Amino acid sequence: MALLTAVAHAPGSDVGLYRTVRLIRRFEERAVELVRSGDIVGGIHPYTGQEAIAAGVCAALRVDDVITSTHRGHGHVLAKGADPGRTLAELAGRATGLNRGRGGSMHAADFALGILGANAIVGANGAIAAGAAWAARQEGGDRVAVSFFGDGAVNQGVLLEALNLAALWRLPVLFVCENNGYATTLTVSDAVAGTITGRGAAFGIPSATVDGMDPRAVLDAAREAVDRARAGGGPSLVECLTYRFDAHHTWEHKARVRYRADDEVRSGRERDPVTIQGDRLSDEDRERVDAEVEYTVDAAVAFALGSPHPDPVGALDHLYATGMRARPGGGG
Amino acid sequence: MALLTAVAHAPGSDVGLYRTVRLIRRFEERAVELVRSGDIVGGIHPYTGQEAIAAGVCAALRVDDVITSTHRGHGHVLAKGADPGRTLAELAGRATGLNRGRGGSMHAADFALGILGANAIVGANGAIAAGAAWAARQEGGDRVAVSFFGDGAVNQGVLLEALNLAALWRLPVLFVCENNGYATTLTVSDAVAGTITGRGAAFGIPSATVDGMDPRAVLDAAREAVDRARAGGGPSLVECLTYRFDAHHTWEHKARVRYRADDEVRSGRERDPVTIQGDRLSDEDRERVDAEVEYTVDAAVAFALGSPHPDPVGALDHLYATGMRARPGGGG
Amino acid sequence: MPWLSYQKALNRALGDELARDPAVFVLGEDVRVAVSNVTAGLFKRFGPDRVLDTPLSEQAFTSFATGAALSGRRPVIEFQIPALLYLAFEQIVNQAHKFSLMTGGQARVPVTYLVPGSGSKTGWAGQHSDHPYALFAHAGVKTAVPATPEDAYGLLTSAIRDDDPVVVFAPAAALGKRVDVDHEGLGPVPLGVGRVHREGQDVTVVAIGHLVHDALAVAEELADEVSVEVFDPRTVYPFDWDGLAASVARTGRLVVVDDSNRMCGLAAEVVATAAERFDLVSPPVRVTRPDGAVVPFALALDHAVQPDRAQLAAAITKVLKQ
Amino acid sequence: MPWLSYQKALNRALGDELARDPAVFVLGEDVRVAVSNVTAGLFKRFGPDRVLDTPLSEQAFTSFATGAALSGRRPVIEFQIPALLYLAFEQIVNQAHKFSLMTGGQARVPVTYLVPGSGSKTGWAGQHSDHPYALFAHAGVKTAVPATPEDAYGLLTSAIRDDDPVVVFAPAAALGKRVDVDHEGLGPVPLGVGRVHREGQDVTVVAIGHLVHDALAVAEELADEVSVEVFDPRTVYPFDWDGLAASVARTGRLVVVDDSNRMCGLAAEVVATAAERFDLVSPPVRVTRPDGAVVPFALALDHAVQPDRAQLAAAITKVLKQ
Ligand SMILES: Cc1ncc(C[n+]2csc(CCOP(=O)(O)OP(=O)(O)O)c2C)c(N)n1
Ligand SMILES: Cc1ncc(C[n+]2csc(CCOP(=O)(O)OP(=O)(O)O)c2C)c(N)n1
Ligand SMILES: [Mg+2]
Ligand SMILES: [Mg+2]
Repeated sequence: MALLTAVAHAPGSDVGLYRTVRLIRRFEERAVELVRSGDIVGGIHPYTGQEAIAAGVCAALRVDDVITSTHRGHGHVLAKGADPGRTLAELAGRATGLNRGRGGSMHAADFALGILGANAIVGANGAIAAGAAWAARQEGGDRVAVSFFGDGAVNQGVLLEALNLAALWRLPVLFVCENNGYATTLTVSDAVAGTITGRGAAFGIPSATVDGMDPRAVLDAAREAVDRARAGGGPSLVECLTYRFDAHHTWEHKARVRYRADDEVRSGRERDPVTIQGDRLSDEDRERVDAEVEYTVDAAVAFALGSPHPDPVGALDHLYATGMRARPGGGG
Repeated sequence: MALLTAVAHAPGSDVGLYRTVRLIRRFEERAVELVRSGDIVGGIHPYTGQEAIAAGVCAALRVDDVITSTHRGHGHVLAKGADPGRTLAELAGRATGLNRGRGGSMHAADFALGILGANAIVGANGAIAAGAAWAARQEGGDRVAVSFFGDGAVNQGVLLEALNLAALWRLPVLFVCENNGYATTLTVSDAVAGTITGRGAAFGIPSATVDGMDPRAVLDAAREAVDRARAGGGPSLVECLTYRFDAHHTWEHKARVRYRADDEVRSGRERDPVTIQGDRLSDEDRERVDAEVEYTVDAAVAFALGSPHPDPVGALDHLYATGMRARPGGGG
Repeated sequence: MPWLSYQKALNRALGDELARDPAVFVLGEDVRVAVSNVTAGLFKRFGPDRVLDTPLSEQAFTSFATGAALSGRRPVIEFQIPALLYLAFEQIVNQAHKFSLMTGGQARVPVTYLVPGSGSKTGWAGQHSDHPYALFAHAGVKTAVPATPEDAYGLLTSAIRDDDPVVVFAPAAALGKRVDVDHEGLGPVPLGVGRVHREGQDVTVVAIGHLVHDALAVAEELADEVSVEVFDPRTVYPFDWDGLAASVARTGRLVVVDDSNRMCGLAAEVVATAAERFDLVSPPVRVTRPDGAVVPFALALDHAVQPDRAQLAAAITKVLKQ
Repeated sequence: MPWLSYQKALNRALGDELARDPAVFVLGEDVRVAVSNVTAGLFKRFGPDRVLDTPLSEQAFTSFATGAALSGRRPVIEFQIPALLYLAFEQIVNQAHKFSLMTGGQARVPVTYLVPGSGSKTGWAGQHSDHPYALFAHAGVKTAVPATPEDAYGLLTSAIRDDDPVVVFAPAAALGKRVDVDHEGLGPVPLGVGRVHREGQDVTVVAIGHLVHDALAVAEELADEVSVEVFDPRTVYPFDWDGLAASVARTGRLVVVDDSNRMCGLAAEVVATAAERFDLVSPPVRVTRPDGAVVPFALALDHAVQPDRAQLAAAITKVLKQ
């Protein structure tokens, strides 16, 4: 099997981009199965359909750059290089998970890879990324920070405040808006007055809209923004137009919520980032990557499900970074 | 003395505008004296220099329109028609004050006149005004709401969120930004990336900058915005360029904070709204208004200082609108 | 008689109040589609002027409600997650709560903040699993945590009719509870009046929200050994001190089970007031979340930081032994 | 020896830590001009990379600090008003506080939130006069309320060096306190270790922040009648339970004077823990702000909602009589 992983590809190459979108897709599909089987508790927000964005943006980053992610974060975490096995183990609440089972889907983090965490509060991560970007600049060097967020987040005050801070202080941040048309059930047109790029521009931030279904288009826009940030040119905003193929959250698979017409979903799924990028590969390359991804995801599932559950005795381990222990709540 | 007040002038007439700016100016000057004498405790944020804005905007309003004001709110409250005596009594913490002495300078309110209160939290009032505007529209009729705020407030997330809500729902709100160049000691250029009108425009809100030292210019802009709002055309933003003549807050009179060069203050005070508007009146009219204002302000001071202090027994009266009484804190 | 679920009771209370009073309106995220189910059918029935979908702007729409309330409306805001109240904390605690006093009684702010699915939702991890009712009680905002469908109906109704801001927490673990009740049997439940769910002589167990059901189960389990009275204050604030006093006067012993963090939580207040005012024959005991708890994701860990029946049973045994 | 004011002690702690550790930086509103005086001279001494004036964006700059802290910095944020913490409540309680556990120990967030001028500033009315330390203690955020200049220095120093978020409230009523102390005599004061300001045998008075001085004054006043021990926990959370236990073991009686609202406040926790764990010879008494207090503007009303010496003296008398 070593053969399958032996050939390294730059993440920004066509093969590399395909590998990433394909990995995320298959990871998410398997994760949804694990939700159905009860191995993942609490459900997930599937990233299916939006893979080009994580893949394109992260391909423009170095290992020492940092990202902050969202409730729909698996794609970002994987694209930034997290181990699929440990990521899946985290989703399944295992002791071997990225966060030792303490975070789950919405908090998956790998600080060693600059993944400062998914975040369950919409819009919360932009200011965190701004602070990380400032700290990076203080250290010297040219590291950048990326904040991923959805179209719903552009109505959060804290994110708008963060845009101002970033612009004012010319911070090396890339604000990536994944506009999938909906914040849960609310359409962008019912939620966003003006335009998303117009908001960036209002703070003097170079802001562009790109095809978020095309990994290459995203990569190009991200590279431009990252280069500018590294060169001291300050923040950028990239709005990526995309479509969420699956439910807002897996609870939708059971609930009877209807807010997207069947036609819309059908046509929304027509442009598929996996297909778009896959078509750029030879059949041979594509099959090889598919097999490799399948192997990786199989191994990830096996690793996750074979991993131990954390011991409840340590439920409050790490509550304080200093190791301070809290008073227990039981009658004792 | 009845003679002096007998002649009514439309608030939007030249005499009316002058009367308002002059009243605010003299009210503030006397209030500062009362801070110095200890009759007003806690100090005030003087509105001196910015009078044209309150006067111009409120002249465009009807009694049944509502305003929400700021920490620097006396001008708005007076211009919307509050009794100077009861306003000053509020500043002096007297039982006869607008708020029965419970609110003081930063919370002065007169609901009967549509004055929903000064507010001590910067940026807090925009969303409140939006809600009031929505409620007004629900009732039928064409009432509008005004939110006054400073240049510092445009960096508050809640205000930016409110701009979005107002634009999205086409609410009859007028957002009035009083750009006096500073948020306490921080300059606009050190605080605001992009422009203030650019922020309004980003939400699709018609946004204009006017000379905030000229009551007429402010009135014209406000009228246009109010007319649009009444006609169902949604919110507007008016940025009024102005200069604060006095301290950010009266504590500055004693403290040694330096952040505005003497030259700047001198030139900033050269264009004075009271002079600008006064020059539009005949000498006779001007003297008559001055005397009337002097009489009014004298009477206000006499009323305020002659009023009783509230009884501490009722310290928590009105804590709950339902009349519910809270448990006391004393050892009892 | 039809079985009424807790969730449906909330839905019915909203529908009834919307129908009864044209000043009432509902706003929040995804309330039209009714993602939480609590607003199911309301958009269809009452239309866009009474049921508003908001952008993800918790601060602005919370103060929007304040502004509407100051102008005579009675907004009910649905929050999808308890932590969203943190985003709007200034707007609730420092604005809505304070308007009445600060204006010398000119203003009233009849807003209801409804949180369907508070506490742990099982597997939603650190940022979605808090139960912050003590925070609002401390600030002085009226706070209800109904345990049963009929109380969910009754307390939400009273909250909407109340002239002050009221937070209503509907614990995730109680949303599925059902009761055999007629619509006619439903009515407002006053804020500040507790309910004795089970009478007993040996010990008073104070429980609120979903923990009432745990307390009743434990009381039943231990019925052969000890006679447990289960007192549900129903509102954290105002708290029914007289009701509790009467119960403790009968039993002389006190255990409080509470899903808030231990430090400065509801249980702390109950035990403190009891220590000051009541005659207890043995020291009271609290069963709570730990100090400063953050709910970890993995299921067993999530459960480990919540008060459970075994702890409650042990606490009851403890107060009886002393 | 020079007289050191509380305010100057905070200033000195900031200066010393900025000088000692290049990771430390200060941010907030008007900190360069040093409107609060607490940051006086720091901009000149340490320059724009270490002392940042922020726009009025409390939410963003609070999480900006979190992001910088996650990347190895040690931010100190100055908040001009206690209520500004409400604006950043989500960012402190739901983000900064939770990062360590949620990431399974990968993250630490060493941010200090400094509020110079907490509680009533006399005449600043409803929205500027809260003393919300119990809220942060409930949430589990470390919370210090120094009473004296040397503790202000020592606790702020420890807060900055601590690897967790810490809120430091510097009560307005304590800022002017002075003490005769050498710079050499200043040093870190550990979080979670109380201080007995005055020894006594009859009753333990727990007081924190500016109320320590009131407690000492009352103790002195009553010295002929009763021997009062004044225990200052110095940090609300973590609380020095062992220190309190030792004091109460000596005195057997407990009064708590606390500037937070009564309901679920610090005093509630102290009395509750005492009721559970300590042997008291008479019921404990709290002296606090009223439930849900909003500070009215007029001076006499402002004072009327704060705990005062007369109430404390009466409480002491009460616990002695019973
Ligand atoms: C501040 C906040 N409000 C509401 C929620 C509940 N919620 C979770 S995801 C979501 C929709 C987010 O929409 P968007 O930002 O477009 O991201 P998407 O889900 O489309 O990826 C909502 C309302 C939340 N987590 N945080
Ligand atoms: C949200 C908030 N942050 C900080 C403060 C403290 N503060 C009061 S006024 C002020 C400056 C406000 O500037 P601006 O909005 O320009 O109004 P101006 O004072 O110039 O009239 C500050 C920082 C506050 N009251 N509210
Ligand atoms: Mg979306
Ligand atoms: Mg200004």
